[in-house]
Amino acid sequence: MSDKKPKNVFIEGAISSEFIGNSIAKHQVKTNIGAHNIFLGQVRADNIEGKVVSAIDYTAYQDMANEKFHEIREATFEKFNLTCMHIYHSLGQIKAGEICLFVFVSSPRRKEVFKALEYVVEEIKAKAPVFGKEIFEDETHKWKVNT
Amino acid sequence: MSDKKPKNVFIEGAISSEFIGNSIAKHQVKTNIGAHNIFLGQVRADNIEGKVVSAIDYTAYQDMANEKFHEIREATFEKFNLTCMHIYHSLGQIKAGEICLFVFVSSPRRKEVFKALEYVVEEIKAKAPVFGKEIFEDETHKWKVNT
Amino acid sequence: MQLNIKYFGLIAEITTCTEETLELSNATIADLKNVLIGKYPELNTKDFQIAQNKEIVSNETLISGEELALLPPFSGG
Amino acid sequence: MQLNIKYFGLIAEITTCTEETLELSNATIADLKNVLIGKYPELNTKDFQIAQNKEIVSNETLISGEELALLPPFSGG
Repeated sequence: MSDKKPKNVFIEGAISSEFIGNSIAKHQVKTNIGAHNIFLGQVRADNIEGKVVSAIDYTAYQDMANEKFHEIREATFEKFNLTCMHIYHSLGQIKAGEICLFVFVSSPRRKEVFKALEYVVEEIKAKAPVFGKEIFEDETHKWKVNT
Repeated sequence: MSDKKPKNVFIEGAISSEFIGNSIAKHQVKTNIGAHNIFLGQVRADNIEGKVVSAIDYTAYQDMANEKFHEIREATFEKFNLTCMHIYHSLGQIKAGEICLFVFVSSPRRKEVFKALEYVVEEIKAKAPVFGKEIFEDETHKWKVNT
Repeated sequence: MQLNIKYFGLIAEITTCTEETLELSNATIADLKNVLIGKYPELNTKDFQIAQNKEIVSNETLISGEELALLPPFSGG
Repeated sequence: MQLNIKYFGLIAEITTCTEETLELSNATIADLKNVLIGKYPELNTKDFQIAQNKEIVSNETLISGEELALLPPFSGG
């Protein structure tokens, strides 16, 4: 169940819990699924040298990122026995406590979803040209680097 | 953040997508969390020797199961750096496509949640005295065994 | 000594009850199994574990008289 | 040959623009880097990769004239 054209993975603003709930609900007609695994990235109010992060402002090289997300999708369907997969990433200013990344994989069997989800998330972190600017409460900022 | 008394993990009936969405929403005040990982078990309409599963009827040795869930929680907090963890399991008749298990772990960092979630789910499958009776469309049944 | 024994899942189908009391003294789990298989011969063909006080115990364990349960293979989640 | 170059994140802060065109012929990625560091000396102190046609390329790659982009370290998710 992989599609051949890159979709747009980006959402303007935070990913709401209702959006996630609705996405789960849509899978209840797929009665060959036995296991779902969901990763959510949430913006942390990190304390960096005495200043607290109040939000992250996300920008991306969108065309390249959507291609990379598509390649990651295709590679994941090759490697693991998945029924479906969804990826959403926020753009713009996401406040501490809000969700900026939503990755959702489903399979008949649980062993597959654990391996697949970790693979997808690590690939996104490594290969998607997305840039997070940590905004502090005093409105200064620092560019984030994935570790 | 582990509590010392066993909680009741069981919910009568299926776990709704709204319940899951609300549970996610409640974590947005915890701004030290950077990563959530959620496992959902969904009832499969398996075809077993020509008959299709329409539901699973779950029963449990509830007192022992709640103690085991509690021991699993404690061991997981010992092993991994988690901010919080929630486990819910359905009792009663859960139709194909509905959700019967919801495990939710959160941590400042993503590496922890992947390891912790798989550990918790495997421990539940192996140690919780919960019994699933697969009900076929013709109302015959077969007792499920975890693999 | 009076034992309170709980049955679950497939096992409760065989015993046709979910709980009963039995009289048995100075016994091990193996002794209890023999008594139960005598009463319900079909148990002999089934996989099950026994929990005493909510912990799985082995054949050699002495029965202390508290809560006992016959548990078929687990299938949670 | 006219090159269309995009800048992102920290790099766009240094160049103070998100896109510009440059004239450069028969050049490699290394040549482009030299030109850009000449124009924006602060780039010399920063980590970045270059993508051509949405693929990361190395210093030896010949510039084909299509879409180029300077990408600071990724920090998605």
